[in-house]
Amino acid sequence: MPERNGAVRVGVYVCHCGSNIAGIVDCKEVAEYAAGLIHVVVSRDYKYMCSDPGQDLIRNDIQEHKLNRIVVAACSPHLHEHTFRVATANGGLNPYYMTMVNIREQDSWVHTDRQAATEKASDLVRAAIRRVVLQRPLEKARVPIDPNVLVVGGGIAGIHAALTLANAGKHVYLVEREATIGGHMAMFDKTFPTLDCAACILTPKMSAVKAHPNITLWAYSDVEKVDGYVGNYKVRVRRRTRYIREDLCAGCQECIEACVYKQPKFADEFNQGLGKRRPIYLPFPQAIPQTPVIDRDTCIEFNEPRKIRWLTSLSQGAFSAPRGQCCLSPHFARLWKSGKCKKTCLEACGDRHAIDFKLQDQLEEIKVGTIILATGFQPFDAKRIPYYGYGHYPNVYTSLEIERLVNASGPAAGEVVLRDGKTVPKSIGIIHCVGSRDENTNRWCSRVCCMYSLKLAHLLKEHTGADIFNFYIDMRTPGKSFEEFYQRLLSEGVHFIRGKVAEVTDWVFDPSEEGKLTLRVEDTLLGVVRRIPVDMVVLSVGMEGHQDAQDVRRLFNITCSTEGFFQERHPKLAPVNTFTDGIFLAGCCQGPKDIPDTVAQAGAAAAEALALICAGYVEQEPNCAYVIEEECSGCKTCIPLCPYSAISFREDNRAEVNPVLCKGCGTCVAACPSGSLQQRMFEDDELFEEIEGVLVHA
Amino acid sequence: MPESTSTRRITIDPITRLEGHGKIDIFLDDAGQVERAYFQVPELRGFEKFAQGRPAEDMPQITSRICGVCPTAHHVASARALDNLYKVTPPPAGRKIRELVYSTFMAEDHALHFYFLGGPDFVVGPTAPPAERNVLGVIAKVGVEVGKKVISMRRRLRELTSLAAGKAGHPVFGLPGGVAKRLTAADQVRFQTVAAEAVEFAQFTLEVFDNIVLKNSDYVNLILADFFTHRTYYMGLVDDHNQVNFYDGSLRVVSPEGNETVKFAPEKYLDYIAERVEPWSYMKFCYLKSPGWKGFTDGAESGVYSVAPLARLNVADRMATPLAQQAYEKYIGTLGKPVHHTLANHWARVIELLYAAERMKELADDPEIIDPNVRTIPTAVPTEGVGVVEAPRGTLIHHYQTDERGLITKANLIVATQNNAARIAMSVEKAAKGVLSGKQVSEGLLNMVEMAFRAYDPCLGCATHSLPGSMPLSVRVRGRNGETLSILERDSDGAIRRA
Amino acid sequence: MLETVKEAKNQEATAFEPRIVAFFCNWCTYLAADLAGTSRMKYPPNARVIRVMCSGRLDPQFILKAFADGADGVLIGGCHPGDCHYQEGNYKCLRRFHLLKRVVKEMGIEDGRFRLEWISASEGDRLRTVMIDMVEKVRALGPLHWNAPVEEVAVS
Amino acid sequence: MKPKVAFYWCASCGGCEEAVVDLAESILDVVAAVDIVLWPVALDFKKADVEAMEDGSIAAAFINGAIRTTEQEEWAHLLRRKAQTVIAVGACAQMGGIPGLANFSNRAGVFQTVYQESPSTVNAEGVVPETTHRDNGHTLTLPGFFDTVQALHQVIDVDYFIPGCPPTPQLLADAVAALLAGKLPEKGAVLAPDQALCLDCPRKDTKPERLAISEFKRPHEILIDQEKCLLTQGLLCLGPATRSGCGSRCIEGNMPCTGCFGPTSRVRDYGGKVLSAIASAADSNDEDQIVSILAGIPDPVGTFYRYSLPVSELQRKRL
Repeated sequence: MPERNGAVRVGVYVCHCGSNIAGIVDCKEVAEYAAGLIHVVVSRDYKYMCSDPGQDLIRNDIQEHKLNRIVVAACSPHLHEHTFRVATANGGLNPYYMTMVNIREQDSWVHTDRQAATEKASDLVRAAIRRVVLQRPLEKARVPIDPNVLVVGGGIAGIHAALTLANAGKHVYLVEREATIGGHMAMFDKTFPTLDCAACILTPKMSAVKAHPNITLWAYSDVEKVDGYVGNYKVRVRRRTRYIREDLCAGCQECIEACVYKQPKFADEFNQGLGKRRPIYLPFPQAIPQTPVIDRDTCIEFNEPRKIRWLTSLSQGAFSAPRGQCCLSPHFARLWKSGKCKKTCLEACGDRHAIDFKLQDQLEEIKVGTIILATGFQPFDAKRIPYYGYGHYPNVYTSLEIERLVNASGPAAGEVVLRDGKTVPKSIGIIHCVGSRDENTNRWCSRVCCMYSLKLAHLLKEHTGADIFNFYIDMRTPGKSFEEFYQRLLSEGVHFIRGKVAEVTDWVFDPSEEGKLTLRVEDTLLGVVRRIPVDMVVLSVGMEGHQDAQDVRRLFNITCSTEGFFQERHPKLAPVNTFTDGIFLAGCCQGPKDIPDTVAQAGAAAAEALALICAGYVEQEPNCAYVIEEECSGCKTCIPLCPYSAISFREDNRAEVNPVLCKGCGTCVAACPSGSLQQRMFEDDELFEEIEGVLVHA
Repeated sequence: MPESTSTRRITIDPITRLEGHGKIDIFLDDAGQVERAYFQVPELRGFEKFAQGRPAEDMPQITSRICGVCPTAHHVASARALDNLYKVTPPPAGRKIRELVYSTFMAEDHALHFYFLGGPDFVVGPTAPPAERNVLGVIAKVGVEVGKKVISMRRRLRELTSLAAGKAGHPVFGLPGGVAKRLTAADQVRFQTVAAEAVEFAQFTLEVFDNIVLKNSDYVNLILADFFTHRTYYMGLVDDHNQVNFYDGSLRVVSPEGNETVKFAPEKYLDYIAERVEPWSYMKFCYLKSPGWKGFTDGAESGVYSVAPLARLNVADRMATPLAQQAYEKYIGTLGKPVHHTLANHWARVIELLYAAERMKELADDPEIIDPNVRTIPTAVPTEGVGVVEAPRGTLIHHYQTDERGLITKANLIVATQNNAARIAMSVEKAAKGVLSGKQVSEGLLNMVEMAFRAYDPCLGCATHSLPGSMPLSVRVRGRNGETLSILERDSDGAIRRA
Repeated sequence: MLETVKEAKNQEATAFEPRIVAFFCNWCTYLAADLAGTSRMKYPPNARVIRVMCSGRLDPQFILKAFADGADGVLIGGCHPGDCHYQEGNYKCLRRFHLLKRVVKEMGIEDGRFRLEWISASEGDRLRTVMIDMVEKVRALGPLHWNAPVEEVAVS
Repeated sequence: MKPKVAFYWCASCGGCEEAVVDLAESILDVVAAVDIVLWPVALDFKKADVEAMEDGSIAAAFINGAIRTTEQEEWAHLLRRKAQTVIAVGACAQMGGIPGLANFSNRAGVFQTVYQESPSTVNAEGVVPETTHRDNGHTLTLPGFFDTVQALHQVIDVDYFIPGCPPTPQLLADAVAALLAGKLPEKGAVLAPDQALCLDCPRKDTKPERLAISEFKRPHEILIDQEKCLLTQGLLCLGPATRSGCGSRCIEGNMPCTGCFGPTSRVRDYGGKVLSAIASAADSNDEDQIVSILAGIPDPVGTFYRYSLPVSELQRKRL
């Protein structure tokens, strides 16, 4: 038998665990059997090995009998491996010179035949002895944690996580794709069930982010590259240029007024295309940062007017003004002959010189120890359900459009009128579960639609006094004072019809339907098919993962469910962790949830990050794979097998395992065709010995 | 390598030991006359068995392991069987590269035999001390320069094979429908250069044979000696014009009188050829179904037939290349036709060497040889296929049956030396009777017996799909009751010793 | 040598108890086995469990070695597809298993002797069922005893 | 006095001898440096002489071929006694080689196929070769034919191995040189590099870092790209698992490596290891798909154990 570290002296300890083991396994016999095996110097059986005297037994024998290997036959290693490693260490041995044999959970407790159970125990002990002889001394690796944190996404989740960490004194980089932070919450009018104004509770936090000394805010930016591992991530961020320097801009917005476009012409994204903006604009009045953006696609400085016309026709939300109207007045016709803009914005900015058309994107390289992903969701695209007529009938709206419509600072300044710009709807139908709980689109429940539909019903009634019909499949109000809110709506005289709307149509079957949109639905409570004519239809769209979720997943090397939501490490016990250490999830990127849950999760993610940062390092079980360098042929078989991208291919044509990234599954080791990859604690030769050990009768 | 595992084998009934890889037992009667001489082959590996279940396309590489002396013959025969199996025809370049490599191999192998194995008998002399009767002796006789020339010629021929076929020892280029690798213009130049030298070399070899053998009446008489003569049938591949062809064509059989008795497509071999098992040898003995097996005897009534150079020149009407044709005419002119003298194999072999070299040159000069289209992808569902080539030692037949996935269900291999097996056994016995009967056995006589089969260049590796190469010889002379009277063997120093 | 032959023969003569080597992954099946224990479930004692971190660590050499050293059956236990503690290790195991299964079968080892079972940490009962079933099936197949000496006759 | 050297062949094809002859010009140097006391293919010999020699009087015996018959076994034992160093030459001696594929069957199976079922064989009486046969009063003998093929080290203690089918002349020359210089490595070593073939593969740069195979191809099914890594073309190239030192000759021939050089020193069961690597590359996590992808490998045992069945963990098929 091969030996390392000179003569091998093994001590074997068979635990009775009171009668738990001794009741079925003849521990004495096992110990005596072991005593007769090669390399065994001491072999004892004892009542409770995990007790202090039991552990002392090991420690003393190590010193007295110069033992250099320990085998403990007792309970499951999941229970006491740590205990006996410590005991071994206390004896002055490397703790990894100890091997445990499970003769309780997997022997005495599951068998009844004393002789067979004893024989099994002996076999396992024999195998352990043969194995332990080959075991190597190992050290746990410690990985330091960089205290800086990256938060991706500036919605309420990202904002809350960033502030929590910043307040704890950690430096946070907050990266947002859009020109402003605030996310979807900033678009909402009120929040259920309390109906307090979304802006009123959100904008203070937004300003706090801007003001916070520990937060570096990069809006209008994208994460481009992520390298490294827990505690030591290297991240590259591209800061797209606004053509206005944030550091010089005072946020006076005079440049916007001064734009050569006297009237806003272009669909305004923040308002879901219901309003218009100029090429130079601020997404909304309380946007953070307060620096306007010059939109390359629509600014004359960068474009041929023809292109602009084309763009305006395209880029105006679902319902643009009649085609052609967007084309420019004779006054501008002169401008595009010159093909140049007068750059009135520059003049307006004056000697601040914040505006500069030559500005380029900026690349930032940062180092962080942990990352929180709060990239949010995308609303379901209502066009995917043609029979609801969104995009076809002007008076079919999405819930998000309504949020803007009823908002006082929205495009209609809170005046709810139809797209014709004057008619106030007298009847409104709200369809729940659009793109949720639907075999043809998304099967899951988006959790918030019922509640926000109720909220919109309330707001619309408040603004218009119209008859409101809610069409629902099931009414789901499982939250603090949610059900109460539902009851309140019932008392407000809003109609509720239980049934999935079959279609929205303008076909007239009855004079009462003239000039209206009719919803055809089976009222499952009455058991009749009904036709409800209304002026306005609201589609309560569900939540989806971002369409680029897979790219983001790859970027950060985490996993992603088929729905496009990021996978938490454990649905119950690790809901904000990912399979990649040091990367956490917050908010709707992990799954649909409302604002309170989002904020709670953001706090949890921040806490997880802080836990790592405060510890200062992570310790790793030394069971990682390693390449025997001079023997590797560079065949690359192992590289794609590693789920953690821990294996890299070096210039010198060899594979290399990053011990920090490696989680020790050993999949690559099993595959290495030249046996040049090995796994600590589970070396080939150790396992071969164990196999021989359990089979070969001594 | 795992360390030596303890053997799981128990041998019971330890059996009488044998000696060497070919064995001749000669039994004398009371009068000391040779009553019977047996030629045995004590080897077997069973390729037909473990071919079963293997993918057909692997057969060229698997069967080449039957013989490391003529791997290319098995490899190409197998590839041709695969063409037939998949009903696919290689594109011109594919076919030509195969024949080019094959000709290169034939030239190399014939040269090897003439100078290393068979040649010594003539070049050095049948009665010369055995220590000299080897390639070194040949070199001594023809001069070191020539010796170097021989060695380097062989080396360069094998390098060419490696170039086109991957390896000279166990090539990898053969696939159904063509070859795996195309030739570049540069490769072609290399082939052309060496081919030209090979032709010169072959002519030179012919001169050597001329000067040393034909100009020596002793040798000529030896060739013509009755105990080296058998009047059997002959078989070999010929092209449409009945010219010798190693790679392709029909199998032609001529009678002891030299008349064509049958000419058939290789696929039909089972209608004409059969094998017989003798309990005292692992090698099977081939014979013609008509007239059938009549024992170890020659003549028109016996199905015993012969293959290899002598036979090929007997079944063909002419050679396909000019220089070889000249040499052939001289050969026929001298010995008549058909030639029944076993030792004439050596002469025939040198003529074939010349043909191989010339053919090699023709193909190397063919512009089409570097066409990139070297393989046709098969589309047919495989069922059964037969492939035949003329190996240096004679007709080689590979026959496979497969399932629809192309996995071998049955393989049958008839190998050059097996075709000759019966005649070799006869030659040995006849030679033994001819030279030993009633005489005091001497080393010279002993070598005569040995020459009787060495002339066939028998490849027992092929014959039993086990062991190849020349035959180390030990002759055991036994009395009436089988008791051993004497065993004669040669020391490395050449002295005869009686055991 | 002949003794060992006799011994092997005697072994088979006496009542046959299958020797099964079980390779369990640390996070699912090994925990299931622990759970079966803590729940005091009962199953036959024929299996000898070898713990690896992930079924993906299983080198086909281990399985072949186990058979060669005399195992009558080999059982692999891993996490259910999608639940692997290491994301995809069990899929790698699955890929190797299917090819190895063919090899082992072609070498004359019956299907029932080599099994791959997905058993999660919570499925103590399933572990028990599998153990019972495997032992019964292998018992029915009889001894494999690959390492028992074979009498080989060289005469024809 | 020159060291005595013996060359012997067991169940082999003679390709290893050819490899010696392939030393070409430099063969004369070898002949000059040593005293060849035994070489069946090239020189006359007789067993009595070898038996007469003092034990250990031969410096080194180079033995190729597997052990298939009793006679080969006896020769192996004899040479082990007489030689200080025994070197197993070639895949057959090292691993059983292609003749080792006979371990799919046994003696009866081989005889049945060769002497009974062969379509060209006429043998109504069912004659088979016999180790001892009396033919009208003459007793003739043949060596016994074992059921199982074994590699040399399974029969006798072997000091070194030279891999390859056949080995390269270079490896042989190096071995002889090392022998003469007394520079042989530690016992049991394989006298060739200990890394896999990919290291010297002329196509290694064309292999992607993340190879995933969605369909296996058989060589005759596709036109093989002469530049690209063969595995990436879906062909079963065993290079990643196979010891280097062959000069990538098959790759140069535009055909995949079949593993004749055997495994590296870290691998016990060549087939098991190569199987693991190949299967891992199957590009699917769906069980049915995995099965159908792997079905593209028609003969796993015959392919992965092409040269090493007798030294595999299982060694032979159970009949």
